[in-house]
Amino acid sequence: MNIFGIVIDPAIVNFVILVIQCIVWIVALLTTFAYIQLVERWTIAKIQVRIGPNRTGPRGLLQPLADAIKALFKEELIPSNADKLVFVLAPMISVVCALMAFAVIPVAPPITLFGVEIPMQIADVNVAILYILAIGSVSVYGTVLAGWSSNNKYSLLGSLRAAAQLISYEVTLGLALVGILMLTSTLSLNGIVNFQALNGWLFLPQILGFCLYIIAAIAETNRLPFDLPEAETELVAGYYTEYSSIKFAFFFMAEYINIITVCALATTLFFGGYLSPFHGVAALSGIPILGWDGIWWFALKVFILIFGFMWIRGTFPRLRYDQLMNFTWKFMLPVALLNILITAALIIGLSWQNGSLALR
Amino acid sequence: MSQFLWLIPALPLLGATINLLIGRRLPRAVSCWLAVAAMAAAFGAAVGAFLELLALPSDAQVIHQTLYQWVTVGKFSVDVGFWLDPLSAIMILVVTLVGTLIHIYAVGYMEHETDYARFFTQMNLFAFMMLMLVLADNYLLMFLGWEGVGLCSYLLIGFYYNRDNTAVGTDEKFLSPRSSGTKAFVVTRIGDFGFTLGIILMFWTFGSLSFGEVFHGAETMFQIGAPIITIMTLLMFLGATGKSAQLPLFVWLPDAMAGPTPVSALIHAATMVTAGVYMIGRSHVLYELAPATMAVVAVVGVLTAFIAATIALTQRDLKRVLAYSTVSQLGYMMLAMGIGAFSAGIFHLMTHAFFKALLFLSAGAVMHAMNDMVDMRRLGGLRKILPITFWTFLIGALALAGFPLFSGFFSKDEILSSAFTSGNVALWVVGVVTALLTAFYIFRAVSLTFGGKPRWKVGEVVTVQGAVASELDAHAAKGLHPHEAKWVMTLPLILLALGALFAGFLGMPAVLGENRLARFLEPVFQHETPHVSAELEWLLIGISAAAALVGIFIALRFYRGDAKTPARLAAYYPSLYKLLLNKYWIDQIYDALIARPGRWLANAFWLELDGKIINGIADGLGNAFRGFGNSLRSLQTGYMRGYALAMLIGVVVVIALLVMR
Amino acid sequence: MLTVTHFTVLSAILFSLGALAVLIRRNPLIMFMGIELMLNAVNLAFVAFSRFMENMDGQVFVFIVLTVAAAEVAVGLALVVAIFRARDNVDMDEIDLLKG
Amino acid sequence: MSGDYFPLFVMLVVSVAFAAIGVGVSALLGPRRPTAIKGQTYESGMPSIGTARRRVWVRYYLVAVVFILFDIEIIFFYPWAVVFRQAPIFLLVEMLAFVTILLVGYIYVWRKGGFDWY
Amino acid sequence: MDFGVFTEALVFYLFAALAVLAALGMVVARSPVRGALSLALVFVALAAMYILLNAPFLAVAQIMIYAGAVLILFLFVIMVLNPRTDILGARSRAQTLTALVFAGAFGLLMVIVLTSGQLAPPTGKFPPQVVAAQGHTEVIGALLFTQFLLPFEIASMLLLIAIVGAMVLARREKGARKNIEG
Repeated sequence: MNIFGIVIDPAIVNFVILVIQCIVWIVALLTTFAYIQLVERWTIAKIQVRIGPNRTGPRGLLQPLADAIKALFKEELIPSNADKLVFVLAPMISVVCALMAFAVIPVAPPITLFGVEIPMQIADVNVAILYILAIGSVSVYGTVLAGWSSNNKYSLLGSLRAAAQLISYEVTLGLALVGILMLTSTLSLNGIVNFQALNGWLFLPQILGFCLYIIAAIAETNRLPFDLPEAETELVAGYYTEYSSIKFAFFFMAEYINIITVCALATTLFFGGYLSPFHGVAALSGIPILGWDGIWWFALKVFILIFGFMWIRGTFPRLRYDQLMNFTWKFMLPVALLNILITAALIIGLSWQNGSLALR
Repeated sequence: MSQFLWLIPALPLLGATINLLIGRRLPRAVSCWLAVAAMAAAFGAAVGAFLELLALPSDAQVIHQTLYQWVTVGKFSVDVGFWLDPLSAIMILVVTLVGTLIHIYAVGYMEHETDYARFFTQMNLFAFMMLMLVLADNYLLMFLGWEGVGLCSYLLIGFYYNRDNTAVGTDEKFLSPRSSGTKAFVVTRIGDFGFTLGIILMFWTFGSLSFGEVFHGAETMFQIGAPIITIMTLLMFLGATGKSAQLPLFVWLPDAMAGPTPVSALIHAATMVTAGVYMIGRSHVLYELAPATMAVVAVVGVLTAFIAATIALTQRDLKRVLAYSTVSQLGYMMLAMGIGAFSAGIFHLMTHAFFKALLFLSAGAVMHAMNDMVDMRRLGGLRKILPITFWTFLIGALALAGFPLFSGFFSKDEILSSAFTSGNVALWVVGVVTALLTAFYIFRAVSLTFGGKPRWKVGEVVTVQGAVASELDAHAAKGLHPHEAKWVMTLPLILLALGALFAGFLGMPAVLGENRLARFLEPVFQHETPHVSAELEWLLIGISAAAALVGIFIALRFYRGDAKTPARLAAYYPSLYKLLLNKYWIDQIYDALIARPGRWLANAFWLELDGKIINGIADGLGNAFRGFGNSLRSLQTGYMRGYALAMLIGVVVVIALLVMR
Repeated sequence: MLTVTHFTVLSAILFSLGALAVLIRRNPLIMFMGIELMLNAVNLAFVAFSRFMENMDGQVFVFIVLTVAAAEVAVGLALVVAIFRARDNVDMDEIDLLKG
Repeated sequence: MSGDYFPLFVMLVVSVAFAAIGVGVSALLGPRRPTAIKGQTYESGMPSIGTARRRVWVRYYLVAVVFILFDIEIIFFYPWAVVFRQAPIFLLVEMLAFVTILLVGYIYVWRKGGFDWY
Repeated sequence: MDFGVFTEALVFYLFAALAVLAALGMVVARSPVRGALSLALVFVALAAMYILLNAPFLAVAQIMIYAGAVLILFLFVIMVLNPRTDILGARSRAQTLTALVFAGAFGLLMVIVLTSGQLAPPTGKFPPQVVAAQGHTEVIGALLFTQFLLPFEIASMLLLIAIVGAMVLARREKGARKNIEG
């Protein structure tokens, strides 16, 4: 490439684009986090018939900015008998995991900018679903270490509860997605979206899997009605009782980015990802909105799902911890296996009908 | 289908596994019928395999399936493989069919038993082992099944391990189930020791244990009468005397009656005890090369038949009469093997499986009705109360007695006529006398059990000697209210009765029809039936029939009503009566001759030889080494790290040496 | 170009470090981690050989090792938990049950 | 092929940098006046007794064990699922055998009260 | 200079250094939690190695199982037990020294062996391009469920035994709860 007469190796250009892309992604996620969080406060306020943030900026629109500034400037408190290194590392692990998980989600088909084709996902890897699960399992560290390093009994219990809950629901989460893979035969998210482009959304054939996924996702993100680890009436504030300033903000950030990620993943897996709902309808195809209609459709679907999360938070009461654990181990797990069996039967039935049943 | 030969043993194994793992948690009905279903499925598979075998041309009637290589040590290699030829086909059909019926029966028989899962696990496991035994394509796998059935037999004889006595309402002393199981195990172990030696010798001689290679080697390498073959076959026959309860090792079988009756029927009458006969039939190539062994087999067989029959004359326990009759009939089969009439022996094995299982199960139905009472002196008059049981028992008895046209008649007659035509008139004479005795004792049992007037009262509480009434279970405490059993028990009886009635027509003598069974078995035994003139054949048939009829007649005369003849006879020949009643004192003789010296010897070894001499040497050596050991003790710290470090040092040294080289 | 030696040498180093952790640490949990490290080092060698031999057997083997490691950790740590609850002790140098 | 994963590496570096900068900036900007009281842990306003370095209920360990085993199951399920359409019946039977055996353990844990959180 | 080769080497050395340093950190960590954290870093670095070796499925499996499950179990055990003594080194100094010497010798020897050896020529059954085209997960799956079916089924047995063993070992008393609870 030739810029201002200097010849630059295209590999380096790609690298620079990549770095910029990563930064853009992080900034975008943070902004989304900030405003989703604001919208949630509004929504919950509406549900509970209160007003919600409305002072900072017009209608409270600058509230997130104020929160960010406050987080940066507050005094950090580290308990004197805490393991300081681990104490600082824990929120970093949480937030890095949250950011990393989103990296494989395709938010739109590749777009062309300044003559360079840019994929609208950081990495198109062919083990994407497993990758997200793996990152999810690593993010448990943030929780466990936060509670342990604080040297606070409430934190420890909160973190153990949270970790036990996370790993328990991770099993269901992992199993709930197997049905999708059986249908699409690929782990690549782009592959799954393309599959849906040809065969329609996977929401219908995988309705059971979707329900399991959403329940597990709510639990994985520690949202009501599964927010026991931070049940303030029982455990002060759970594993981040001792956290303050930016480190507290990191946990908060990680939580909301995780919500975005699980909703984005649900969109990709069950609702056709960035595809238009009218995909395949000739009359309606090709109505570009700013030429980037993929992003808008994606954002719309994700936001609808997130709004569902808020709604659930506003309406459901909290479970008891034993109910929570029983629910996943004794109910969700068998149902997830059942879902796999149903999907298998579906595939066998369909291929039998097509006469393409391969017997080995 | 031939690829699924393994299914035949695998199905009962599956049943056993399921019952073993979760049988206790399953409802009774599921657990029981699962076991039945496993057997029935095995029977179905066996029929399938049989039909496939039939479809093959008669000169190549062998299905051979190798599953995988089991053992490979140097030159020694053994496969897990199955071998289906007409002989094993007959065996699997008999085992699975009779086994299925007995399993069905057991569902009813064991319905008051809480430990049903253990029972059906062991029954299915037994069926698996038995099928391995008969389907094996080599001696080692056969030996696995052989030992496996022995184990199951031990377990099942001792099924009521917490009871001291199972013979209800009698004043006789019997071994407890525990001791009976141990006795069976130890006695058959003596035989198995011989069998093991035989197998080792076989491997040493032929370098292989698979049937094909051994038989081929025997046919090509040895002349008739080769001493090594004679020794080998004698050793293997020792195994057969243990498993098939022949002289001198038959003593365990009567005591094995301590197990539940379906076990007696399945293991100690129909299947396992015939393993020895099967083994000899399977090894007939070897046995035909050893005429001396054949003679031993024949003599042992006929003597066993005779002696067991005489003991059976005086026994009071219904199941023991049947047990001795089993020993006696096994003697007949051995006789057939010994005189080279292999297919006749297998024929008798098959008919015997039907009618003896039938007799045992009917006896079990009697016990079921009479709260486990088996002492015939206290039975009687059951004909009207248990009509189905009576008729089925009668059919079984007629078949056992050799009543013309019943199955036992044909098979026994074939053995006897073979004995006669093979030139051993002495064997034939003893055989005929035994046949008469057989007819007598079995009809004695029929009369005492079903005929006459009841020698018991309704509502009478019968107990094991010494037991207190409060120890009885609720059912037994209510006293005697005999009634016919449910259909699960009577249905197998009826089916087996049909078998006992008609199985004989498979092997009719030449003058009456055609011996289909012998022809079916011909590819295995290549046995030419000696041509006999029709007159002689008719004569022999007549003599057998007459022996049976005379025996039945005498028994019915003696025991009709409350005839005094038997008692008078017993009083007239007190010593003979005592001799028979006490089974020739064989148990006591064994105890005095073998068990007690053995114990003494063991004690001597333990206290004197081991305690003083060997320990003295060992202590001396030990003291010498202790000094040395003390110096090494610092290495043995007990800390894991030390050991791990030592390992690492060793690894480093070895790698270093390898790198230097 | 990366060659198989790059990876196997790394694997050897990690293996030695894992062995070292087993040998010099008294805390059984860290010793256990050392064992895990050794397993992982071997896995790395497996994958490296598999990749450069262009044969997948090694990778499937790693997969099985993964399972074995998980089972081993479950039972091994259960043992540690059981011992600790019985002895209230964390020092492997005081556990000499292997002593004859 | 490994090139596909390079962006993830870059993303990792960038997000770690972001987290580190966040912590660093906050540490620079925020005031820091530690006192003994501030250094205490917050336990609902009550003075803290002892440390949190105590043993906790072994049940947490059991949940983690069960989780490990099911995690392995998941990791076996994924390659299975992606090749499932190549030979559905064959693979279904294989997996049924696998899962059945695991379910025995699952039922064992259930029956032994491994999931009962009281 | 080929940028791809350069980045590969860069990533390799970066993660190799990370792995070795983290492993060292584990060996000398006083607190078991920090040890576990170091080990987690090693696992992540090894996952990167697997990606370099064209085995992405193994890489995520590595993170999921080792980092996400095995080490979490370690952390749970650390918290369940909360061991107090964080002593470094064996009780006997001589033993520690011997261990150091021989572990070093072992590493050195292995390096000598590995650098002097020659790898057999590739079989060519699964060259990287083929694996990439078919997808690593698919290749592993196809092999696992055909050629390696027996180990796969045995794995379930192993897991069953492990779960039963762990239950029996760890769960002795039912009622007694002298520890703090959650």
